Amino acid sequence: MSLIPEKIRKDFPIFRNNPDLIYLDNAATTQKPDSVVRSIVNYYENFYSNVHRGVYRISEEATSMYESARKNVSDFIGSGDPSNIVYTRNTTESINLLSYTIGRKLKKGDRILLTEMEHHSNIIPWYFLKEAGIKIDFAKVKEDFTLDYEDFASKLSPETKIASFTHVSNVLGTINDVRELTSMCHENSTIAVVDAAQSVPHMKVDVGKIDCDFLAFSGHKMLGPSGIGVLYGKEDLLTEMRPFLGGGEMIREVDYTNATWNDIPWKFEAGTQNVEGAIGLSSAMDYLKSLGMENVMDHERRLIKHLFARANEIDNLISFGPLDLEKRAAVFSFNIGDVISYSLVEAAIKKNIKISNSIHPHDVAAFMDHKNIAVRSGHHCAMPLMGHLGVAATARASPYIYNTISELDLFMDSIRDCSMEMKR
Amino acid sequence: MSLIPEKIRKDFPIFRNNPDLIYLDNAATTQKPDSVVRSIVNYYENFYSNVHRGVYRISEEATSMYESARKNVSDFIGSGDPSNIVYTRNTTESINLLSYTIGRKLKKGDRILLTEMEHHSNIIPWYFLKEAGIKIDFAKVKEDFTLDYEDFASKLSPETKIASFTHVSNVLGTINDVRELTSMCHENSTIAVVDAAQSVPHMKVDVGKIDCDFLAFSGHKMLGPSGIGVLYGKEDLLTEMRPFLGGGEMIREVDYTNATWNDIPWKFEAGTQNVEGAIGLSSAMDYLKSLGMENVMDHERRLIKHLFARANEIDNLISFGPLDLEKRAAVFSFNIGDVISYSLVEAAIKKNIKISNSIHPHDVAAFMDHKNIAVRSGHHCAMPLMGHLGVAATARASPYIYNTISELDLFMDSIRDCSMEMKR
Amino acid sequence: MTDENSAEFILDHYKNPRNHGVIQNPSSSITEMNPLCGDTVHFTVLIENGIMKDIKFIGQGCSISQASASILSEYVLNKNISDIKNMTETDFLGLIGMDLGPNREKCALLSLNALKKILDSY
Amino acid sequence: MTDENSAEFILDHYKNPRNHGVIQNPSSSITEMNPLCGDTVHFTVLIENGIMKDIKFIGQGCSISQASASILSEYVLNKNISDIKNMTETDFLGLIGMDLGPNREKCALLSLNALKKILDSY
Ligand SMILES: Cc1ncc(COP(=O)(O)O)c(C=O)c1O
Ligand SMILES: Cc1ncc(COP(=O)(O)O)c(C=O)c1O
Repeated sequence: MSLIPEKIRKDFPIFRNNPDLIYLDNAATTQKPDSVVRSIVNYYENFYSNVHRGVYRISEEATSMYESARKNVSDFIGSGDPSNIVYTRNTTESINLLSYTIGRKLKKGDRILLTEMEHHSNIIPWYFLKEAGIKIDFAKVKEDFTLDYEDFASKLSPETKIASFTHVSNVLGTINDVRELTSMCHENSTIAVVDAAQSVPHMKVDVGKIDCDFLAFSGHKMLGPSGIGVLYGKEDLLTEMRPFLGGGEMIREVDYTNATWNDIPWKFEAGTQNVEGAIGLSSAMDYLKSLGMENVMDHERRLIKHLFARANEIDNLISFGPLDLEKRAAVFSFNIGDVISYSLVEAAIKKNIKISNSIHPHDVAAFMDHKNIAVRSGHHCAMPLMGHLGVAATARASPYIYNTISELDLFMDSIRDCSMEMKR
Repeated sequence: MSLIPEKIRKDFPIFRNNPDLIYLDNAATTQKPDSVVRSIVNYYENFYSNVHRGVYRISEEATSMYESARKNVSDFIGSGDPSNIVYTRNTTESINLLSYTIGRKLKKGDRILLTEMEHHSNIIPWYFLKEAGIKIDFAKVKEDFTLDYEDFASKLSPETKIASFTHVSNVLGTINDVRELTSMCHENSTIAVVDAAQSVPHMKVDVGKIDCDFLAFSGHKMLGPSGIGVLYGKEDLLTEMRPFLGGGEMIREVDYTNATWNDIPWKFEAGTQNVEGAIGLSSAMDYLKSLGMENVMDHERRLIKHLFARANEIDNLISFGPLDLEKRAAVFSFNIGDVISYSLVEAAIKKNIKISNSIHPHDVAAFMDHKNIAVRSGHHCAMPLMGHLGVAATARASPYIYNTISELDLFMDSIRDCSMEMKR
Repeated sequence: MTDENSAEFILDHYKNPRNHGVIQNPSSSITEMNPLCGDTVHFTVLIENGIMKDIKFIGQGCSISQASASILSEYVLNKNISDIKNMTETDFLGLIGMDLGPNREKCALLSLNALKKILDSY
Repeated sequence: MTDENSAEFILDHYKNPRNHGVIQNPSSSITEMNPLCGDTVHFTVLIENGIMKDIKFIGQGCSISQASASILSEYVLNKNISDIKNMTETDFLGLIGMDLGPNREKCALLSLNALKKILDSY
């Protein structure tokens, strides 16, 4: 059953209020359907209270909403047991939680393996461990914009205690075979962490099948509110980990000298929780389930295929990412002309080499904004990858369930118009 | 101008939907007025997008909403400069941020001074530092439930690098003279951290006047949404601090070997922000400003005074907290009879001493729930203080702007009824 | 049992606890606490020939936790240890009768968990 | 200047940058980058007797950042250093004319900041 984006749009208040808005920045964050907004408002207007501690009715209702949301999250990613689901603020916090717990247990000389296509959120938390003498390796990205699995394998050294890799690149749209990567890690007794920020919203993800040790994602990228994210972890690992944040709720007993910790997952949820966040996320998952994740993926595949076809018509359009549809999610990074870094510009000018006239992605995005098309421009929090690609920045369009083929046509038309009008 | 709670209630959807709900658990979390709910829904329905990075219109609108909310927060607590305002999830995360930054810089043998009336959120983050050989001291609480300032002074040793104390106790309602405590700290070159979770919602707090180095509070305890909190810090301290969480937004530059940090406050705001949280918090502050914080405080004083008067009528009612109204916020912890800890029960039984018949606070809260009165029971995340008070737990009523004198009368009547019906 | 009847049943056990106290020379004893709310029960038992010959409890906590201890003690007295071991949480909650909701169920189950721990070694 | 006129003015400077290039023996030079978006400008200047005798720039970045560099270079050429130093952000934004919004204002101000840093030592 294929998605009908024209129908889906009707469920989104922002599109009813801005019928002409062509929102193509979904890899950054997504819009919210009525049902998600309503679930949050319902909590505020009828049940708002603290969870876990109140013996009064609305607090018991809130607790059961909060915990059944966790069950829903657990089912959505096939985790088996809700205790394996820790609520965090976002993917970034989930990965930092790991860096501050399993990361801090590493010893000088231990290594962590990442890939060249990681988001800053899956780089910086690990860089923090360099102070402690931990070494960071990066598995290479190949010419065809896919991960170099051989390089990954060869960098899995005996010292590699943790490997953390993205499921889908937020710049290239590359889909990594995380099941394969995890199994390579496990053969090497390496803990496998999956950054699923760009996959859980767009395809069926099953942690049981992937068999990863940890997996992180954000609610706001999948129709849910901001301020809520998830860290999935295998039970034995979560159980033996030290806590991350200290405070109310994560405690069993405290006196003036000592403290003991609560059971998982609450051990990792210090302080007053973002209950509306959990409720909103659960409602977002219900919405996606009603569409069917296979249908979501099919729809996006149709969109990216259409972009590929139209892209061929435009000279001077350079795009980044695998062309094999099986390995490609609906993230379309591109430039008009070669947007090289300043150091290359300088070198060329000094050598009196004429450089091709490119249009800077900010100008592309600003041009598109005048046509009510929202696309992103910049380094997409993946500066190292920008360096690797030899570009200063890119523009990026990332469609989702509510985007239509005709919107993509308008988008492609404005690339062409921009390329004409801004030509130097 | 005194508050008219009957009028204020009309602004709160939960009371329109449950006209009989007597909500007295405001020290845990507070209800949300229409204006706060509307500000969040407006963001979802008209401007939802990422902040700081988009060059398209709704993203620029969202950025300006997010940053002007910060300015509003800054003005609300007199911080002078919005750069000194870091958004966090809640008070708990704010204090953990400090423990993981300034705390990690302490050396073996350094000491941290707390008080006996702290919430777990202002204890456990500091306990984490014990591994590194840091010692924790607790300034005493006196018989009259106020802080022992002399003991505090005497425990400010040359090794005391940080002191962290609550402005208002969430169990006793004690208002501490944080200006005085801060000045004692500064004479000793000790960094002064104020846990303002229970003060910012209830009285005018001015960080300039207090002169503290850091101050933490939560949005959800002051009519705002969950998932948003604040850490105020002095500019030079924030500037020299290492970052806490790593990821997008807090970065200046990254390559495959190094990273440099963004300016404050963004250095501390890794990952996609809780923008709706910031917008909701700002709207909550607008609501409180429209009432006037002096009027809020006067109102609460009237309420606690009324509770004092009625409390005298009930035999067997034991309450905890200073009776001096100048030193007391509207938090009313109480028990019916002496709810002693199990170890005392055991000792008494073994010695065949008859113990007075008390009613457990959970039973009190459950009894009240049947009358639609929401009060809390338990240790209120202050187990060490419970031990100090020699109680297993207490019940607690904490009124706010929407609570009326007649609600407190019904509450007092049910204490009396409970005491009769549950008598053994 | 209607909810009202069972509320009275619980209140009765709370106000007039059966088997309250401590056995002097018990076969086993246990103190079990629910750390989140502080409810505590202490059981002493006398087991002879696979039979619960005597059982007493003391404790501190809410009415549900203390009444449940009383109800449990009365129910298991003179029963076969193997039968007691077979008792499930649902069985015990059925015995109590009232629908307690998730938070207070924990209070009720404290006693059963304590007793099961004792019986693990029988 | 209307917004439309100033948009054309900027586009003209972007497409036909004035003073583009590098001075061979400059009095001073500077490379300034906005790390958040990567926009970069490189100025070389020739200062004689307190006068901006020559100025050239190269760079990489969005049209606003590059056009601003061109507009600035044209404006300051042959002016007194002390007058250039007195130029405020508001003055310069006025020169550009268009209301840019907070994010893109930073792109425009990159050149001014770079030039001010050079002139600090004069
Ligand atoms: C004094 C005090 N400090 C800290 C906290 C923790 O606040 P939060 O749970 O919002 O982090 C609370 C409230 O629970 C409190 O009352
Ligand atoms: C691949 C990837 N990882 C991590 C993140 C960080 O997500 P968040 O900002 O929600 O923490 C993002 C999105 O920004 C992403 O695309």
